[in-house]
Amino acid sequence: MSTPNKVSFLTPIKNWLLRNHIWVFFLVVFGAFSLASPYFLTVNNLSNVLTQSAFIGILAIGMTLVMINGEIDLSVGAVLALASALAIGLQDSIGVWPAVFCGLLSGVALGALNGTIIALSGIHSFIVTLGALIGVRGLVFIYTGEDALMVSDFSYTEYPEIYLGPLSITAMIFLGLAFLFQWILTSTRHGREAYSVGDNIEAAHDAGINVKRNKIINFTICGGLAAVAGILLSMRLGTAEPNAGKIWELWTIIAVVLGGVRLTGGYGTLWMTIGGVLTLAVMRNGLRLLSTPNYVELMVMGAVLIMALLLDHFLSGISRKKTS
Amino acid sequence: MTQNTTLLELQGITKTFPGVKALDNVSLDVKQGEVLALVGENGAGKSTLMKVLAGLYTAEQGSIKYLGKEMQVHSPLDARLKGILLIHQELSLSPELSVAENIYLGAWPTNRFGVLQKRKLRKQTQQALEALGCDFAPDDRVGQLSIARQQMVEIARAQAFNANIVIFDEPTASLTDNEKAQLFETIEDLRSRGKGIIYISHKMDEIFEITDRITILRDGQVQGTKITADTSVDEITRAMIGRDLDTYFHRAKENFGEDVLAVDGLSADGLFSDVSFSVKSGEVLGLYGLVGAGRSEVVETIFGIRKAQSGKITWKGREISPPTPAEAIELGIALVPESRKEQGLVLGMGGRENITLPHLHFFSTLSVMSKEKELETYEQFQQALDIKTTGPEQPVAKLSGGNQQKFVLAKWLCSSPNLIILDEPTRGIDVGSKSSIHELIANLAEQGLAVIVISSEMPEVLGVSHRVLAMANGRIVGSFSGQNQTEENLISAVSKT
Amino acid sequence: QDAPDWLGGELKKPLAETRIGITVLYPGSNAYQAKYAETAESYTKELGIQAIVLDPQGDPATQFDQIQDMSSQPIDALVVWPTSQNALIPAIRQASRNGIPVITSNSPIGEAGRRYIAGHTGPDDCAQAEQSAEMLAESLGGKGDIVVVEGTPGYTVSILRKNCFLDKMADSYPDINILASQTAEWNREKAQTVMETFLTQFGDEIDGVYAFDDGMGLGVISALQGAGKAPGEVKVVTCNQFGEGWDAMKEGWHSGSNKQSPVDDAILAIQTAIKIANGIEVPPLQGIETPKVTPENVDEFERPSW
Amino acid sequence: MFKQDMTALLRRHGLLFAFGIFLAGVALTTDTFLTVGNFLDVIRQVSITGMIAIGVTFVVITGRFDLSVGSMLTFLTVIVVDQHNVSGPFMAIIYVMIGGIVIGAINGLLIGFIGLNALIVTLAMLSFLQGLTLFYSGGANVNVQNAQNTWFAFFGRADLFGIPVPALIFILTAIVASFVLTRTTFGRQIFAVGGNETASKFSGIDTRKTIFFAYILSGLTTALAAIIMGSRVMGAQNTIGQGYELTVLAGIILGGTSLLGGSGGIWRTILGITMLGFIQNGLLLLGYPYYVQWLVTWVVIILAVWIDLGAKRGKVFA
Ligand SMILES: Nc1ncnc2c1ncn2[C@@H]1O[C@H](COP(=O)(O)OP(=O)(O)OP(=O)(O)O)[C@@H](O)[C@H]1O
Ligand SMILES: Nc1ncnc2c1ncn2[C@@H]1O[C@H](COP(=O)(O)OP(=O)(O)OP(=O)(O)O)[C@@H](O)[C@H]1O
Ligand SMILES: O[C@@H]1[C@@H](O)[C@@H](O)OC[C@@H]1O
Ligand SMILES: [Mg+2]
Ligand SMILES: [Mg+2]
Repeated sequence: MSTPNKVSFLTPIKNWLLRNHIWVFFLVVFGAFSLASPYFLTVNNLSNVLTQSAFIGILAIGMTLVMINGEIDLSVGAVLALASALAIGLQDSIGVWPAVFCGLLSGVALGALNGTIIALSGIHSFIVTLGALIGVRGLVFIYTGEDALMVSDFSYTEYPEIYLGPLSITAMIFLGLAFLFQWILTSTRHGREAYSVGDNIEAAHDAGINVKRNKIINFTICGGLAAVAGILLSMRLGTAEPNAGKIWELWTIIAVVLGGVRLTGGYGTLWMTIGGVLTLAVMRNGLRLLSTPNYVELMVMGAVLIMALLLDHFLSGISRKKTS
Repeated sequence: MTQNTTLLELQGITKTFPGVKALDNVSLDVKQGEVLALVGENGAGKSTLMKVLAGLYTAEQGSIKYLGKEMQVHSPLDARLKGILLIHQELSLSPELSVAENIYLGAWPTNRFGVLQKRKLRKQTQQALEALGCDFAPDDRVGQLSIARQQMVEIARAQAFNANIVIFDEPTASLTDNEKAQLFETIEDLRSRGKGIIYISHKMDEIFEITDRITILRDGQVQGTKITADTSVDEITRAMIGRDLDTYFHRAKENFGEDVLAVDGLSADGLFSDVSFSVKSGEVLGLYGLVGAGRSEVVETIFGIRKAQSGKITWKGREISPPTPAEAIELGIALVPESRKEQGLVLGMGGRENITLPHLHFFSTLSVMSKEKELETYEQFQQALDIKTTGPEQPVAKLSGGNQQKFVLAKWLCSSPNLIILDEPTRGIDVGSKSSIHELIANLAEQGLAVIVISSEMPEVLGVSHRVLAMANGRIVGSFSGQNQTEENLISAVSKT
Repeated sequence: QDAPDWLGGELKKPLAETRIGITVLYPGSNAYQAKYAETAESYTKELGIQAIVLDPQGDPATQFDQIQDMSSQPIDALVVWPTSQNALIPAIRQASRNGIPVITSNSPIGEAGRRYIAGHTGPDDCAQAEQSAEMLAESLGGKGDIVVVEGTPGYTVSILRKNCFLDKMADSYPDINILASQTAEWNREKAQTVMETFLTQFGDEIDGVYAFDDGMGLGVISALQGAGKAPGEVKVVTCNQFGEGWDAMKEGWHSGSNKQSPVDDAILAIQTAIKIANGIEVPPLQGIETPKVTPENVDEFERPSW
Repeated sequence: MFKQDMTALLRRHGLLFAFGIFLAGVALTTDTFLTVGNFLDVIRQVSITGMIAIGVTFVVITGRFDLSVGSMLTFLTVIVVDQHNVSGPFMAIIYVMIGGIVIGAINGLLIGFIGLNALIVTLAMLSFLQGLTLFYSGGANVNVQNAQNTWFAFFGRADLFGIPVPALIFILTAIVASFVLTRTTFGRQIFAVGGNETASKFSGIDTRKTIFFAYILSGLTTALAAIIMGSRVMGAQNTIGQGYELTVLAGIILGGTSLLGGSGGIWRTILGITMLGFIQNGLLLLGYPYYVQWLVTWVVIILAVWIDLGAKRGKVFA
């Protein structure tokens, strides 16, 4: 056997940094805003940030699963809008919880549809879900007739105002789902299959793993989670906007990639994703507290994204070749 | 152990791909405790046959009998669970998963709810690794292991699944001699425990070293099965290619000119250091070493793919700064890289476009391409190298490995270079094509080119070169020519360090 | 510090210590909104109050976050130009429960939220739409076929400018026939595309156009010019005149609009917020003037700077 | 025998057939659809998306994305319109061309030379340019002040030989681009890089430079599109190009250019973009609200790509 791999005492630190650089980034951003704004480091504000991050956060959980598979889902924003429209629009005819259930079902069904088309046709998920991003938005507009739908009973909007200390129910659902799916990823057959499919799809197939089923399940979960986010949003706003969640898929992808999950598949954890989601949420909140004009916010977001990529690039020292 | 019980019997297997009858009524059998060699030219159908056996393909006709009973193989996992394990030509692992997860890929121990039993998985893996004497742990990430260790992970699957039939498809292509020896020990061990082994290789020395019988395939048909001890390399080769091979190696007539290339003290961090040598026109310089010795890196540096930290490169007496590939090509350097699929060809393009890729300016005026000129060159090389293809536009992805390799050669020959570097030019190539490549090397040198040949096959590098450099651990550890150019000297040189 | 004249009461604390949060619709989307945001910035600076001016980029969920973030700081009043009729009600409810007075500006929020706000300021969009109906009908002589270019659907201003226009037409001008109605989302380029399609579809049948604002009206005029129409051949009437619309009216392309000043709109909102911050009573609804502008009286108005 | 030929033909050109059926269907139900006027209208309307798509096709063939073109279109249109008033039409056009090239170069630098992920870099650029536009305009709309008498109107509003100038520019650009892509060494390099980047490097192609120039082309055609847009509208909002990146991609995909790189072509892109244009136009003429076209686009894209893939694999449904 050839010589064992060289190990220096720096290696574990470097490895940890490689996998968790987002948390270093998070701490820097967090520290900077704590110094810059007197209102940032307050329980009230941090509690708000966590709640605000939950929507992109829940979308990001599903996106992470799909990306570990080596795929992408661009339709999450539109699916969120449809679920939110159904959850509100159906309340008058079938009641609150059945309506919520229908909203959830719509996400699950669209996710399953995406996954099935991708698995059966072999068309790249970027294309299939780009189509869905456009088409599902069309469905939303047809269903809502272009208008925002409003709950008739505003007590619906009181649900998300349940708090456990500083934690809102929305934030708890986000964190709970993140822990649940992290456990599924590391400790169940489905989770390990997901990595193996994204990592080396031929090997997975040859090992008898049902690659198609694994992808369909992950897309279904992703759609379902998008619906969960949509329902929570409908409770928050009491209204379903036909344009809700527009370009949120981009924010979601940004958060996930910021966390270090690879678009090429096989690599990433929800721990990284949470890091990305929170960093993004803290940045947006902090910039608002500082009353930054929106153009600065947009420019800073762009710059930070590039910086995160550069950091990842130079830390790992390998040039990521093409993806997608 | 009884040597005579038939373990596996394939009968009348037929498999067609669109336009190709890959397997035509193939029958063979494997006995307990024997190693059966499967040989044949590139594209003869060896891999296809094994994929049928391993459940990756379904045959249109034929049957598989296992210990006398008819058996259906539904899927790769099904095959694995039934005790048939295929170790692929290209490794089939997930680099991000652990050793344990890879060995049991898709068959992890779980409870009723699909939750992994991690402790059980680790323990089972530990046992399998110990039985094979592996020096890595169940939790190591596979991507961090060397190629040879990764192959051991695949072999450990045989142990873990208690496979009765283990198929090796060209397993030694990227192994060092030491690793190869270890692999042979493992095979010996499997044999002594009554397993049946099918061994596919293009390397005759290996086949005669470890196999008991040899089944020969040609154009999807069985040409016969021979007892290894009763046959000869010549007989097998004849059966494989349907004619006699005249001489196995051609060495160019010695007619050296000036130094074409000289490198002096070339070093690159962690890859190689202080490499110095020179090559004359008309000379074939061999570069021998074990995998990982750094030979590819050295020639890639000369070609401008990598950057050296220090050292000097002299081209026809003039010192040049480490060039880019484009400049190297401009000077007249050609590099036939070691991996034709990754480095050599754009698989989606046809032969015409692949051949002209490095010299687009030859085939264009004011940047506008001339398809006529391209076709002319294509025709010329397609005929000269006897490349089997349906036309200039057929994507090279659809060709057999040997024909692909010929396109890579054509691509570099068409610009008439002064120096051609061939990195493992015959890897995965059948003996027939091999000898024509050897002949080509000799011809090139006789036409006055300087040639550098990298090969991990000792007979090849000794047979075609005028002079052989031995490399180990990134350094040149010996230079041999004439009387000294022997196997013993090369081995002792590379194993000293 | 002396209280400004318009305050109509005592300052409880100096203006420099007064903090007001403002979240506007989307300065990126049209001239009116941009001028409003600009005025909000400059006027608060002029007054010397501490102001946070935020842009939700048209997304109610983002505006929700903004209201939440501002309510978690010590703040004296919030001005909200709602991006959606109802989606901000829970956020405003939360703010008002935290004891922060909220006023809505330009565009009212839905019924269910009215009890959480301290007041509303802005134009009367219904009256504008009725004015437009009158101007269009008059310019057509009470008879003809028209097409309608709508604002962003679901948005209060769009709803009012649609329904009140349609009601007025149905009640008073039965001989005017509406051929088609499409949205262009307050967007000039989209309006041009919509109008081009209308022209292909109905050709010379179209006698008049109603666009919900002047930005879209200008897109319509571009399309008419592109189709080789002469000025006034097709009557164009809009709500809320912009600077270029004023020019177009003088050139004869434009038959009616109304003056609605984003400067007045923003200043009224900010003054009202400061009044409330100082505990001064304000009426629940305060309007800004929106007189008709027609080719006859256009010279009486200054060219809008937005 | 005949049946076999037909199915083979259908497979290969299934998309065109389906499109033909759609056109015929609309033509039968409305009488305005099949008129020269409407046809020219559609070509004019797609000329902006089409111009951008031409540049982006180069990028896509190298196996990469450009999602920044929508924001870039907004930014450059705002610049061209505003600078028209400040520096005159000629300089405005020069500035915008330089702008497009510089933005393309930054994308190309980060993606080609440093090797960062194209999806994310161009997303970041999308966000950055949105900010830059708002910064430049202060959120306000910009308008050409003397819209009625500037030669700048030529690009978006004029007709030449009875054909709208934007359509002419579009077709001309397509011809040049197609020539560059299929007949020149640069075009060959683009295909090689998308087909196999490593092998291209080993063939002496400067892959980084090739990618870099592909992004510059994408910036350049977007700049041309911005000139047409500015001239057509004679004004610009800060949202004017929103969503164009997706329409452009949808058109490219519909045309059958693979997102994996290494294959595709300009005429395919034009076909895809024009189809989208006719679908939109046809549905509007049939009186459907604009968003129904989104639903149709979804179905059409999936079916088109599915049939196309099936045809390549020799069967329609996998
Ligand atoms: N998936 C496939 N689709 C179409 N043709 C195939 C496929 N796989 C193999 N073939 C064809 O079948 C024939 C047998 O190929 P196979 O890979 O079995 O050869 P081999 O004997 O293993 O060759 P080598 O020594 O080069 O590995 C070849 O002509 C090959 O082109
Ligand atoms: N023991 C090893 N551990 C890790 N990586 C290895 C090892 N051996 C080889 N490799 C990898 O395989 C590649 C091939 O090795 P290299 O090119 O240096 O060897 P070489 O002398 O050219 O041998 P050959 O070309 O015959 O494989 C190296 O770049 C290295 O990344
Ligand atoms: O006229 C409208 C204005 O009042 C505001 O609501 O924004 C959109 C329109 O420009
Ligand atoms: Mg093989
Ligand atoms: Mg090598």
